[in-house]
Amino acid sequence: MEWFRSLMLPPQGSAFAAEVDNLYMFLFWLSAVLFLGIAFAAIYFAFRYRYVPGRVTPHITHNTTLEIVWSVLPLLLCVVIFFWGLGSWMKYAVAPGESMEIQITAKKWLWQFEYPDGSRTANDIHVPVNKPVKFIMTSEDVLHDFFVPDMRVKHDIVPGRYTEIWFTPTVLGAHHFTCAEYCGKGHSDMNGKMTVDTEADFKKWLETGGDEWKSYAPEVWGKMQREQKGCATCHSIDGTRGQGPSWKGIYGKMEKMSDGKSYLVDDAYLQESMMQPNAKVVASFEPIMPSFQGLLHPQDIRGLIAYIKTLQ
Amino acid sequence: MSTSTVDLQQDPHGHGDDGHGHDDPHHQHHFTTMEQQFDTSKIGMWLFLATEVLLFGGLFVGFGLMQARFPLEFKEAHEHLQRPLGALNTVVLLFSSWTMVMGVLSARTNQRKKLVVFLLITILCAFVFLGVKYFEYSHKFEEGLLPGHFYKHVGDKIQIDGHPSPGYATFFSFYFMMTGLHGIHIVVGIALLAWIAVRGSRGEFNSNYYTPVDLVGLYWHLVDLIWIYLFPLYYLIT
Amino acid sequence: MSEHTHNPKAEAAVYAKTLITLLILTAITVGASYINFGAMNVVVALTIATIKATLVALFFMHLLHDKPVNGLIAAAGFLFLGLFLMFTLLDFDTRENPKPFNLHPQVAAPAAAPAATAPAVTPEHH
Amino acid sequence: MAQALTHSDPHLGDRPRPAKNYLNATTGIWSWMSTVDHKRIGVMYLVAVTSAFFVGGMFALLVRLTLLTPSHKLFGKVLIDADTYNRVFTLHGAIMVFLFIIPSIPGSLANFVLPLMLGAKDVAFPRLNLASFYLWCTGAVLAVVSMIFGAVDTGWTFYTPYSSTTQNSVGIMTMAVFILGFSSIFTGLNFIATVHKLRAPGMGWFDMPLFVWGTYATAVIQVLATPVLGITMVLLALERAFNIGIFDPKIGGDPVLFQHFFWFYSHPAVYIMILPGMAIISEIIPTFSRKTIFGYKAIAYSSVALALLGFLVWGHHMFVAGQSDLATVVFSALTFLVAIPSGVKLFNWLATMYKGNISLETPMLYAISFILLFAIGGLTGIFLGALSTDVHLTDTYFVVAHFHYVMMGGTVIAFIGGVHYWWPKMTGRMYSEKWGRIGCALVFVGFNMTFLTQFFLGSRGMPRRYYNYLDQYQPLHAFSTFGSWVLGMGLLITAAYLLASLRKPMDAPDNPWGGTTMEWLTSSPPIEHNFEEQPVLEHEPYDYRPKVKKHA
Repeated sequence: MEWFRSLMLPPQGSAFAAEVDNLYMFLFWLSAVLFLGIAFAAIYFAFRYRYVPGRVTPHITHNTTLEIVWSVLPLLLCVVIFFWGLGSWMKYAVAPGESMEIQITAKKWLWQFEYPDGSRTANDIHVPVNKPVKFIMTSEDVLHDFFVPDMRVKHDIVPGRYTEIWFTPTVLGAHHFTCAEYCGKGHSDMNGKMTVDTEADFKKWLETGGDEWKSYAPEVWGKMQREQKGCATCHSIDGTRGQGPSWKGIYGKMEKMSDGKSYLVDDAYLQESMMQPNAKVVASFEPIMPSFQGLLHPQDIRGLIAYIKTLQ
Repeated sequence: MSTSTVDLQQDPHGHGDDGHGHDDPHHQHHFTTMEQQFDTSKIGMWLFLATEVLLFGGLFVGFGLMQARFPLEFKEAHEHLQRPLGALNTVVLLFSSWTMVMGVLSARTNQRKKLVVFLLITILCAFVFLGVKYFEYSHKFEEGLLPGHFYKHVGDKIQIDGHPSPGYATFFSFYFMMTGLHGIHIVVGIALLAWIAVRGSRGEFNSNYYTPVDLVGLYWHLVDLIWIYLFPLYYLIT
Repeated sequence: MSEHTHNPKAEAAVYAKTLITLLILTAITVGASYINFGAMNVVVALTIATIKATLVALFFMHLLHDKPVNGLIAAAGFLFLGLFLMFTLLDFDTRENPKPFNLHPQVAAPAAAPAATAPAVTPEHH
Repeated sequence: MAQALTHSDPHLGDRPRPAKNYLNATTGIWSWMSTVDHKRIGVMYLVAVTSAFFVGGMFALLVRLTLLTPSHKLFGKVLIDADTYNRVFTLHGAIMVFLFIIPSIPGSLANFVLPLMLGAKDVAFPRLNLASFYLWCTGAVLAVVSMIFGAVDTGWTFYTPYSSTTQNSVGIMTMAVFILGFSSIFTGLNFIATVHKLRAPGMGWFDMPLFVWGTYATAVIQVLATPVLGITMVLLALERAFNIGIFDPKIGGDPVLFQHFFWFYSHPAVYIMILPGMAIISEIIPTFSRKTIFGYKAIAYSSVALALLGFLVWGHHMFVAGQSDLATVVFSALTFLVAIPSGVKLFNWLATMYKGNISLETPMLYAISFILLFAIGGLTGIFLGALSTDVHLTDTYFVVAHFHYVMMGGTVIAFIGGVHYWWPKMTGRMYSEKWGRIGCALVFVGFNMTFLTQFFLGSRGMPRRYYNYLDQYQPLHAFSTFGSWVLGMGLLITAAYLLASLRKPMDAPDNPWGGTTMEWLTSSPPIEHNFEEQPVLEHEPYDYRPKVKKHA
């Protein structure tokens, strides 16, 4: 029946996923049987007792036994389903003490992750396989919701407080995660990739940011970083004014800043703008860009600068 | 189908023809008797009062939860309200409730003059209440104890980064919303009382027809009843 | 119009007694507010308020002798308000507030320690 | 003086059609605008809510068309951008919920039929009835004004802090919803007073038609829940205007508290939507089965039980929203209780059909469609009530599909069925039975094409309110969009033949279906004051036994 389950449900990426799927499939078959029974009765009665002029129908007002049976049986069934749902949900609600903790800060429309060692990523997480991982989440603006379909978990992210979610990934490779609480224009673009690594790969990735970048030209890698790290949300590449200045033609230009002076946009300026974005803000823009310190590894900064150079 | 019909030509008011109210100009065509019409109006009014309870209730629930969120701020903010003024307004409203119910009694016992006098005293009480409220409000305005982002008061104990905790502004948001909504009800009440006072002085009400007096009375008592809860919640619990 | 059967004088006397009782209760509740019962302050004040409200409903609003349906409607209003409060409190009183390892000061959870860690106020607020 | 009726001849009770009926007793636009006749107000509501349904439906078709391809392109041009899309689905939801479904059956059909069923001349407060119609109109106008001022992009749920900080006409829309709420309150208040005090002589509570029971239960919710919606909208508007600090955490508020406020109304509100639908089905099934209803009391009590239980389960919208774990568990347990009365109704309807004498005219086809679609809607509700499956399914298309099965497959199907059932009474005309069946078939097929697919989209992880989606979902989205065209076609055909029937001369008999409730006693269309003679009820409703004449 695996193929049948996969028609309806995404691949299973965690132990919890199997729990959810078992209940889901039970409810599916139960519903199928009940629905077919109801549909059969309705259609069969409509056909079997179809209209004959003058026929007198029996005067059946009620049947207490039958009515008790069809009230109590569903109730018992509901009790079973409730406890089944509760039992598996407890495993979602209570995180084990030894979980690795990752902090999520969600904002329109970007996911920021912070690891215990202080490294940060955006829209891209790596987690070790078969280790419970717990996310402590908060939002900087409106409600968001961290939803990982393969793990069968989601939870709202509420500004002003922290909420928690956890799972144990069991399947290596890429899993999709996405925002499930409506948060405005970029809601449906607020998604990213979760990579489940072996323990060793994960450690290495944490230290170096991985070595995927080596197989790309710097400007291509920079282009990818623009998408992944959320630069694209505010900085256009075609000259359109966004939340921040467009990157088109910005490299090598003298820009007037909000402090009234003009500065040359060169490698040093760009690097400073990523690490301390509000030190020099281009005039007429708001100082709202978050720092990408820890979020960008050296290869990412090099790549982004190389990419911006190409946008003339 | 087992339904029979009554010939209306012979029995123009159907069942329950107990003989009163048929010639009353206030009798509406879809009611059989004046009594049925009166009972129906009362059910309608009580349903409306239940919606009022839930409308105000939402604010009470919000106030309670915010109090639990900012207990210290709320405790401190309570001190800005003057207990004697709250107590005075409570007495005024309770007294007006009594004059109201005496007004209803007068209408029901065909005492036209007493009805008008009691209604006028009730209206007077309402104005006294509003006068006291005006005094209280202007005091709050002077001190900057205002709702939401209008809050300008200085010298609050709990400060965060040099600004007063948002709990203070929230307290006064609720204070102004709840007493304000209550005040709006008082103003509407004054209009209704004036309306039935005018009709009463024209002699429109008698023991057979005094529904508007009774319904406005119920409304007025509800306004009083809500104040009975607002008073301790804002002025006494500190 | 069940009130027809009452004697108007007796009825007026009942209203007068009700008013006096309400005024006495007001005096009691104001007096009690100067005594500190600690956590019971709220209970005392709201109990007296409820007694007063009941008196108003029963006598001034005639519920005592009125058709039962009107009392039922009034009770339903308060009952459903009670349900609203009860379930909302159920949530608020049993919430857990997890904290991250690297607490960012600007988003401290306010419910845990309301005074000290209330969320920061935005600059435009002032 | 009394005359007994039997059901054996459905046309019995026909008399020469009175020259004057409620439609032509007075003429001119003003005579309609100032009417206090519940029948005319019902007709005006019918026109108004179906117009709202049309507008909301257009937005729905636009949503589906946008999602046809992941690129949202039609003939090489991007149809609408993400911002517009958000406004369109918000308007679809807000219009359908507040302007259409909530007032639909109570405002139009119940307004028309309820006093007739009770043998009354009008509702208890006719002027209030007209006032609540004008409140609806005011709300509708404000909703249109909000569209002119940039429309709302918050979703119909107005979740804070998005709704308290977003830059557009949320203020006007909350005012519209506030006013529409009071329109709904006054309708409910009117019905409760009518049911209590204006029943025909001899009609006890358990002699009332089940439609009246359902409408009564609905009215209780309208009166007790809607005020909280009103105050929620006021608080939201004040939060936006003055930062009062209740819902926005930046100024000390709690966004989850908003959800409590909102769902305390909006969950009972789904029973405001579905109970009248169930009530219509409880009328249609015995009439077309020509058999007494099975379990009258069980159906009546289950309506009331649903109305009351509906108040205890709102937290099941918030299982992953950040409410406490204990609240989540309690709300889940209570949610399962709702399944019982819903199931009881379904089984009672089937038992009524058993050994009936069933003819499949259009209203009955809609009733059977209702049973099938509501069964799916109800059963998928169990997936969402169970805690662990809900974690995966909530906020996905599974929820979208579930509530469309209940709200559209349930309420709207019942509403259309009810319009057909009472069309002869309201207009005095019979519609084309052939086109009626074609329309019903298209609606049924189109509906299932549109929404059955969405269960699969949702369980496979497609979140709701998404403009962009992964390519893997495209086939299902496309199929759903094709379904929406079939559905739209079915609804258009239905509107067309119903309107076409108005051009015919009045040909409807007083009791075309052989119904046993009092509205069939009067002429079609009824006279201005409903009955020439005050009807008196002597036996329980839905009695299809051959009659022994009791009165000489």
